[in-house]
Amino acid sequence: MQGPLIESLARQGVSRRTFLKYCATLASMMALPPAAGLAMAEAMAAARRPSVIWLPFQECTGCTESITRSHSPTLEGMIFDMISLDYQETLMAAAGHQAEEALHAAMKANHGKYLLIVDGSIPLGQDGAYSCIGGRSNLEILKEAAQGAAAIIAVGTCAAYGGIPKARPNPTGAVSVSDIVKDKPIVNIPGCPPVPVVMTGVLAHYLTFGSLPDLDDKGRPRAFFGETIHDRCYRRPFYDQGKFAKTFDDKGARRGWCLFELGCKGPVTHNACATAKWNGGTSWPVESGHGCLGCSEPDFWDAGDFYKALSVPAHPPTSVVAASVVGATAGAAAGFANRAKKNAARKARQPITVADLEK
Amino acid sequence: MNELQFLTWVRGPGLDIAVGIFLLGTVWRLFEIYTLGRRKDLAAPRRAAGASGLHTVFRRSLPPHGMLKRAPVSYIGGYIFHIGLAVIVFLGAPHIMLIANLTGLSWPGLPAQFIGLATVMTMAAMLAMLVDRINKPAKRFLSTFEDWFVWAVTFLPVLTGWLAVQHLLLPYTTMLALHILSVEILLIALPFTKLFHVFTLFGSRWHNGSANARKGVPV
Amino acid sequence: MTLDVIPIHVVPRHTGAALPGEPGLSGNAPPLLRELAEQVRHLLETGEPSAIDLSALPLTPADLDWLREKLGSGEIAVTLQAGGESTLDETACAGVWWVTHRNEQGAVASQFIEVAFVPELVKAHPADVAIGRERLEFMVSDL
Amino acid sequence: MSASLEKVTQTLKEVIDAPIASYFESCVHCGLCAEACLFYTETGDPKYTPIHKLEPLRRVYEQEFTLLGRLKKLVGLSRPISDDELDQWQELVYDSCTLCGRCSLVCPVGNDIVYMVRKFREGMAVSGHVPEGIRSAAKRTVETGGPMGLKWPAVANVLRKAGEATGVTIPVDQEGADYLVLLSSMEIVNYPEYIEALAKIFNKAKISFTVASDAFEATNAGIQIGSSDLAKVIVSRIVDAAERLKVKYVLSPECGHAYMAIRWEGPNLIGRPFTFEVVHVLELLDELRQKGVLKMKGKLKDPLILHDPCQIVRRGGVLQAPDALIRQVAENYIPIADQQKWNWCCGGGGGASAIHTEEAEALRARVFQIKKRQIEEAGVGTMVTFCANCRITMEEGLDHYEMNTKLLGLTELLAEHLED
Repeated sequence: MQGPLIESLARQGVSRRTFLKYCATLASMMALPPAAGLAMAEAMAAARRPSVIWLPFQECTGCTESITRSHSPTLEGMIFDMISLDYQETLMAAAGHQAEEALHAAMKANHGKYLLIVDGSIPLGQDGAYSCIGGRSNLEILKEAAQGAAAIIAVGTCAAYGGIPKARPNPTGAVSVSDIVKDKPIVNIPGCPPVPVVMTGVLAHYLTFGSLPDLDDKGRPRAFFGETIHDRCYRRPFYDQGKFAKTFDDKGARRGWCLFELGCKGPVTHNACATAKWNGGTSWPVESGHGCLGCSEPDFWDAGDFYKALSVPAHPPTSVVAASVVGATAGAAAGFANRAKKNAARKARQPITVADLEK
Repeated sequence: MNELQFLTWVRGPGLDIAVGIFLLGTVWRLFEIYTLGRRKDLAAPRRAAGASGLHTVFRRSLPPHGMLKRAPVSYIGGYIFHIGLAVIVFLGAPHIMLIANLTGLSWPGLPAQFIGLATVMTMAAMLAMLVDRINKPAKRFLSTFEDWFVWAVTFLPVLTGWLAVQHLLLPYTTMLALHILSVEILLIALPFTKLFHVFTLFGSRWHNGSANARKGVPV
Repeated sequence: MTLDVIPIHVVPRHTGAALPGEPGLSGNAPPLLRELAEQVRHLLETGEPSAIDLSALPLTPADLDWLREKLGSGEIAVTLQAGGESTLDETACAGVWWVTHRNEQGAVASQFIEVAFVPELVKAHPADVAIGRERLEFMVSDL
Repeated sequence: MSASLEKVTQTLKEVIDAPIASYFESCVHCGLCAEACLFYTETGDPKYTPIHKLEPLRRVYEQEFTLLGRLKKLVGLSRPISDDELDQWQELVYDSCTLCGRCSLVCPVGNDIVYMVRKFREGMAVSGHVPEGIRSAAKRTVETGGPMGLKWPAVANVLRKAGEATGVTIPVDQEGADYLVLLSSMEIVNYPEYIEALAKIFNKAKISFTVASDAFEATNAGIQIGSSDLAKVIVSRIVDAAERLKVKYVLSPECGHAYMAIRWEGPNLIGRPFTFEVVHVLELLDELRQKGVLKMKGKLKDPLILHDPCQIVRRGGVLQAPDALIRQVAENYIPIADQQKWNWCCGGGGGASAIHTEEAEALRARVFQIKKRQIEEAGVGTMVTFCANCRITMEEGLDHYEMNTKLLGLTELLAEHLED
């Protein structure tokens, strides 16, 4: 499957116009100027496929599912044709020693040029024994693979920020890719799972412009993570009007009012769900009536109850009774001491006479 | 610590600490103040004090005779910022949620735009009060570090809340966390600064009102 | 089991009355007409096409309806079947095209106003034309 | 700590109570009390802000009764009070505070500031941080019976003359009389007309009254100086006389602080309720007016305004009587804007008029401007009042500004127009 992308797409029955249209939409989603769609299409159509190595660590394969197994064949899946996916455990036919050989061959052949995609966190506990492939720890594999990579794409919240494995009490000592690799450009595409179009957007950008897209302070492409779910939410007008669903089956819920009070984490979650949507544009969590869980943010699992509004305490204040009792006791003690002091002053006092008026 | 962890901390342990200190301090100080007691007035009253203490509690909320003209900034600014704070705290949807969560009591709120307007007016009034404190000789003369500190501690929750909602200066998550943190600082400072007048003003007005009512003077 | 078995009651979004509180005009649409006028002038002077990405702008559905109505409809309406339906409609202002891309599920994927003599997507690419020629020559040689 | 400071702290510890604690905790430093104080409004000097006059008291409260204050004192954030400081505060607590109580009326958090000044003076008095003028007045009152050193033979002489002038004999030490009449030295010396007026009115109303030879003096310099112990000595004379003579009422003269001392402080000073009632002369007159006993003839034509003495009206609660009475005898009575409980002090109350230092007198003249403005704004040539101390202070003020405004006492004015 060598040769320009457009040819392989054509073989699969994808016309040039379909591709152009897709690129226009992709450019729009990445907040690139409309003309970039055409440029992107031309660049990608003619691009040579870069070698890509995909390493799965402590993960659930949900990210792979999200990106490769949409319910009907889509361009997200097909775009993988523009890369040479040399190692992907879930997808590759090879197994065992064969697979390991393929990995090493690809790393050697494309040293310094391949893209490394990682999903899953890396456990550090017990010398990394919690997750090993072919007898080698994830940490060891990552370090080796990272050395020859041109850039690393951390797909999913686990790879980007540690994700669910890192949730308290973090039994495996899970960390993110960026906790380990410090000397390579890393793009984080968080989400549990991440929005597929973000992945293709980043690849398209890399192929078109030869560089990684603009990233925010958490290593996420600004084009997709620049705004919060709340900012782009179609239910936002209800928030502004103060109309909230109070339960999942009340009048407000049926009318599609804001889910803030039901614990929606949209206001603090940066992701593209509200615009890119899921399942080929069918819907997304808030549209289907459930608040955002905030899955694309670091440590979202430990950020308080999923069903508690952001403005309420993460848990009921535990100090109320104790503080009141201690306060009352301390206050009463101070009160007694003060009364005693006043009484002592009264007893000790000598009535004053005119003579006392002199200094 | 990233901003979501920061937010989680201020919503959890931070709030616990602040509410704890606030309650402890408030209960303790109320005891400390009101257990000092007072001597019974033995003079025959002109008329029974009755509910005069309560009358004074309400009457003192209005500018006394001729005073509005003498200190317009203090009164108008004071009204706007006290009422503004009450509107924001008790009628802003996220705040009602908080109260409902803590007490189980809930009521309808006002639209976000209205709360936004109230916030801007409150901040303007507070700035005017600050300028007045700097300009007016008596006020400036009385001012100590505590006065400037308390002004800032009161202003910051309003400012950070507004910045968070308007998405200004810092990302929403950070601003929201700062907003909650600033409220926690306010809670901690309240029992130990002049902010404690939110409680003692009732006692003070009551004492003044009932003592003078015995003489027959409505104050 | 097919989807029909599941008792889902689908309420089309735009047939009923507008949802209470649905945002009306935001005031962001009128400036776009000015921008379009500038782009059309540029097209006439240099021949370079340009476009406005409607999904990237803070426009409410009411804004889009207003724009659409203002621009009116022209003589050409192109329908493209490529990975879902796309429509490229000329507006009453020649050279201004209203372009809507839908995906396979029929949802709007992106929406543009293009300023061009002919939208890029409508033109056949030389490489595709070359393939067409090959096919034709093959047909001719077969005659 | 010096012995005198020890005494100050001791005394203040005793007087600080829950209201004072609540007041200090409530203060938000808004400065509005300054706007109600004539010493601030007329001088613009912020040191005269009422709450500032209590700063040493506040620190004693904070350092003695709050945990935080004790901590602050320990680490040096809150200075202990010093003799120098009290010296400095003497001017603020005596010269520039007349205990008029206007500040207590405007404080938005409801602080009764004048209540605190009165308590603070207790501490100032025990350590001798008091102005010479008030000190000697207090001494004379305790030692000789009155602030001016007046003795009974002289008083008896004045009473006899008044009796001759009116044809009404003034009973002395008569047991079983309804009213025990108190006088102030100032009235005896400067305004004997008051005594004549009173005799005429009692006679007309057919009310029995008496004067006590050992308790004729109503004024109480112990209250002004701020010493409850001395004030108790002085007030006890009246209580003893009233109980010995078995009177139903004790009649306080016009004098403001005398009324305050006997009516409101008296029972608290001796530690038990009185067995008699204390009545201010205007209350009695208004009651007689309402009963129809007090009939007037002819009215004064001159346009005039009323000066409401602080201790009788705002601090004493005699709110309605003065207005009703003045309307009986004045045709052109002009109510002023700041009247009744909102009146402005003459500038000499609370003992201030007894301080005769150059600075104190200059200050009194300065703050008299507020009365001057009131007179000028009303455009009148006559002002009526019902407190001998206000009258003397204002006469000094009028002299200072060379105004020819006439000052009249309300009771005398009424007596002049009494129907025979």
